Amino acid sequence: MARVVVDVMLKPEILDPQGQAVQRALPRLGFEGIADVRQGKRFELEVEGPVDEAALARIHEMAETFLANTVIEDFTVRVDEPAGAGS
Amino acid sequence: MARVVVDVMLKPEILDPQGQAVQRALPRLGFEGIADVRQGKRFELEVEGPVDEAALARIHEMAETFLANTVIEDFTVRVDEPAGAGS
Amino acid sequence: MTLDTVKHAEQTPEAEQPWAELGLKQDEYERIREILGRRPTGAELAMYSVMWSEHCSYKSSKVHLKQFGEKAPENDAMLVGIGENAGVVDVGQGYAVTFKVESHNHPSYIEPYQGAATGVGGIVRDILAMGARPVAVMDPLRFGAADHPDTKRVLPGVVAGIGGYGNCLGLPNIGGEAVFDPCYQGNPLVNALCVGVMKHEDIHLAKASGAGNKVILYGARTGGDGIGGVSVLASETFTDKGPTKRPAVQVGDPFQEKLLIECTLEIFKEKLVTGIQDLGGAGLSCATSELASAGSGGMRVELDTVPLRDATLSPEEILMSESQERMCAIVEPRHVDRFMEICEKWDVIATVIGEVTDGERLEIFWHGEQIVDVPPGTVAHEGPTYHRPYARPDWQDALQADDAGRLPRPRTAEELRDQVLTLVAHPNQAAKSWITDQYDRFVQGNTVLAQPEDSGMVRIDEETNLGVAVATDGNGRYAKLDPYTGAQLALAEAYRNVAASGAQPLAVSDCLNFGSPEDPAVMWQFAEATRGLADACQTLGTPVTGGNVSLYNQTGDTAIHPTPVVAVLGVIDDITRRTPIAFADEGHLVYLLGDTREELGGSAWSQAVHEHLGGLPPKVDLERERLLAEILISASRDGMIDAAHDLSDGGLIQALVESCLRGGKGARVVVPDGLDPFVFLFSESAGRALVAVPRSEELRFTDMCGARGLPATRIGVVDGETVEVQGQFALSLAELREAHEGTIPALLS
Amino acid sequence: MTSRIGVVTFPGTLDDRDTQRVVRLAGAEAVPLWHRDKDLKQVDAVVLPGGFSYGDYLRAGAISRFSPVMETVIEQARAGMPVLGICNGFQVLTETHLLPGAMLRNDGLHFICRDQKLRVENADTAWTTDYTAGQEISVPLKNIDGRYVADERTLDMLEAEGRVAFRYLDGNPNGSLRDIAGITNEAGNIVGLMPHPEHAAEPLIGTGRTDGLGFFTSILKKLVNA
Ligand SMILES: Nc1ncnc2c1ncn2[C@@H]1O[C@H](COP(=O)(O)OP(=O)(O)O)[C@@H](O)[C@H]1O
Ligand SMILES: [Mg+2]
Repeated sequence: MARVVVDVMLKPEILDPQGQAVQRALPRLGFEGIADVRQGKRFELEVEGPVDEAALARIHEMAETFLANTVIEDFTVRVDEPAGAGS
Repeated sequence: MARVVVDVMLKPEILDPQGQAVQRALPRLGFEGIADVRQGKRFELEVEGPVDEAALARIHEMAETFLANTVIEDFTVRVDEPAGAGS
Repeated sequence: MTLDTVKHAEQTPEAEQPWAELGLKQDEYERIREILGRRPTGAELAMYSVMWSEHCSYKSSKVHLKQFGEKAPENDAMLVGIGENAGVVDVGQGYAVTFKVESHNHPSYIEPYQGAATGVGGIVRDILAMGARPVAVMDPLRFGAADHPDTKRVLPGVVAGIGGYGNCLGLPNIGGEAVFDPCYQGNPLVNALCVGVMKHEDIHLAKASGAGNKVILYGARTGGDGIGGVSVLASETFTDKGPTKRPAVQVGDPFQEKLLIECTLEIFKEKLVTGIQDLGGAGLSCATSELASAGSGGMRVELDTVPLRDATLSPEEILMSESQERMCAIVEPRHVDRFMEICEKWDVIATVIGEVTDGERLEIFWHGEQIVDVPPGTVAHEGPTYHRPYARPDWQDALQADDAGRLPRPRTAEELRDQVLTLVAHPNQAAKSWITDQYDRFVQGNTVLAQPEDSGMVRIDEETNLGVAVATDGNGRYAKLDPYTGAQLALAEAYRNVAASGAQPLAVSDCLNFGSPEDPAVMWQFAEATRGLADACQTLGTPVTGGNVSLYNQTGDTAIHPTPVVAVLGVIDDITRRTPIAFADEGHLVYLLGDTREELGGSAWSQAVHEHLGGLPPKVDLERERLLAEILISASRDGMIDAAHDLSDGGLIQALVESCLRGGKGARVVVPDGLDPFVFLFSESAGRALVAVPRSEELRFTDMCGARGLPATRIGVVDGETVEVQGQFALSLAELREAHEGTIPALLS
Repeated sequence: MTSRIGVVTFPGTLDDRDTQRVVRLAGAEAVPLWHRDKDLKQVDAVVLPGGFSYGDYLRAGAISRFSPVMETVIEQARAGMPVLGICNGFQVLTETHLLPGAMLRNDGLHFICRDQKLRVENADTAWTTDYTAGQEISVPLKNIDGRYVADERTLDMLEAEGRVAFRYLDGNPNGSLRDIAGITNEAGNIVGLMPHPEHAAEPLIGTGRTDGLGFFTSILKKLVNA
């Protein structure tokens, strides 16, 4: 089964209180040099069948109408590389 | 400024009701063929200065001690490709 | 890129300006030019256009709202009246209470979660700005049909938004309303109320006085929120460069607001401010012009000093931004350091952005150049006033003639029983715990009563047990049938609710939700409703202390039902004497107070069983309401009753079922002689309540009612596991509970 | 000498003043502690109250856990000082790993506010001696991140050592594993739970019950007898 990842982030002009709270905490924890933090959502979808153009188009539509609230959020859709760059 | 992305997902054995709620809603919205959905967090960090080994090591530590709670979550750290695969 | 400075405006009198795109009318634009003796700069145009908008200037409603002041009853309790951020009422023992209800209807339709959340945020800052600690919130809501797909988008989002924001602030949600009707499809109503408490000496006003005093902006950084409109201006003025996308939606940060509350209260405690104003609609334009015009008039602001979230904002946009969680304070220079220390303690960003001057102009500078030079009063208060035409719609007669009394009635006991179940299970009468369980009602540890009680009640003094109670009500169906009476019924019901829980009603706030004022029929509804409310407030002796108007709630030509939402605040000397709605004790006697007539127009029965709206709403008798309230309050104070529940939509049977389910006890009632069982159960005659009287108190209670002339009819007894109407039917509590509590979860999950 | 019980305020803490009130009702002195202060002002015990510290951003309790006051609390708690974490305080305690496991979003995904029945499973902790093991009590539950999770091994250990201090009764409200509402550390001085005993301490207020007062009278007795 293939994995498709949908990343949903607040639009740049929209306030991201979570990201801000995280960023403000970093110096206190001894992590300097992070100019900005934005926090969003990551959806991992396990897709049955082939992930072809048509499947991606459907997932795109799903992201647009459901996974993201396009009033305030942007999203990207991509097929996951088989093995991630490990933690 | 370079962007580093930290993805945080619940460990596979931990129940993810948010992902499940999304998955259950999909057929009702007319989207079939998604076998599983997991929902996690995506952090976009704007890093000042070069993103070298040392910087990545620090971000890795930040993820391990702060951005993720490793009792329940796994994470990955990666440098963002300059231009995303567009929505 | 040329900055449109005052000098530039003087030199280019003929420059084209996008006043129409900003919503101004030709004559309004001319008026601005007349006031200034030149064309406005872009920044000035931005300020006037937003402050003279319907939302901020009340240009269509002002002439009608005046009555609230003109007809205001003498009331010694009123400390601050209409015109400030919120009214303030004396509740004794040196305490003052402030409360207000506001709308956030349109934003909540576009983005339910954030729209509702920022609605709560806005009203809380209004209360805070008066000097009070916010102690509770309430949320009167209206949605489209319960089974409409869009309701499944709007309702959960709105509820999560109100909860997400209010819970995080630590404000108990002690009540509200959730009503469904197809007329609100596309125009949900999200009204939010906040109550705050302070000592008399802590009352603060929005006033900038004392030349040399500093203007401090504190709270969140300013971003491009809610300035969709002005981007026109930015693009006109700076054709080549400049930001493109500006969010119309504001995102709230309740954590920031919680810090703002604690920080501000600490600042108040040390008496560091001479004037204060929250930033809400119209942002800095509103705060600076209102503060300046309420004070001596002069203020100078360096706009570059405003901390920004988005460095690309133009000065016009900064002036109009509706970024949330900000406040503006006027501080004497000697207090500035301490003010900043407190802000630092709470991680709140604070910046001196200007000072009060001894002039009479509001002057705003950008990179050293003057971009605004106006008499602040002309921005804040001298907006246009319209006498919009109004006319009783031609369909009103036909609607009133379509009497609900002619609808088919249940013919058998079996049908009567079925219709009782239909009624209590209808979304409008069903239990709302699916909603209210998402709100924290316990936080602050002072909640005496909360939903589903008749009113929300909080203790305000631990030593003396002094408390306040608030109820909000509004019935758009009644108001549609007769807006004058409908508004009075809303007041009467809220008043009755407060009294039923044992508190003395003191003052009123209201949120008037209507369609387009440009429609003479809607304007007539508005005129009638305000007149009705003002008259009734005068009779009941409860002044309107403030409120809000929301117009243009309509889709195409179809307006919502006129929906005046009325909040009544009451005081109770000793919260241990509060009266709950629960029938909890076997053997206690059930009395019906007041008169039951055949009144079914606009009733819940006519909606639940026949989907009908027509006829006349119930009659209002304000003297009777006042008497009923007196009896309810005395009876609670003297321990003569141990439960009371007001009768409103759904009539007697609805109230009986609610009291029984709440107490977990059944009741046996008999239909009084001369009353038709159907009318007895379903009529919605006003001025009534059910009470539970311990047998030992019966004589004392009936004597009191008799002596004061209030009809009190013994209709039954608290008993058993069923609600039984003798000779008609019996319904088990389990069956009633399933019907009453199952509806909303089934619709929404 | 009256016992001194510290109540910590983080930015976004909500139930600090309520907790102080109940500490006083129980007969102890309530000492406010500020998150930026390492100094615990010689208190005999500490309560981490409920609320949304740092807005619950990132994870509930995740940011507060790194505050200066927590450095001292962690150190003292390890040395045996009684610490009670209520709701957000419990979340902070799991984030610090003073208590095992973690708190996640309720399985129903909503905020839940209701009167919740619990069984006191362990009446020997510093905060529960005024209850009896097996006693059923009702106290308000109000949170959105109340689902307790830990791996099987940890859960088995907690059960075996009697460290499940409270369990939900009459239905699991949030999907907490093994119906766990609260736990304790090995020594019994550190207790964390999601429901709010401080909101069940006065007749007529809140639910009108006083089932939660026992937490505060328990600790008081312990301190007085110490
Ligand atoms: N329906 C109303 N009834 C009484 N007073 C009202 C009503 N609508 C608005 N007001 C009063 O007019 C003043 C301005 O209202 P508003 O612009 O909503 O205040 P704010 O800017 O503080 O939100 C306030 O004092 C408010 O209480
Ligand atoms: Mg205001």
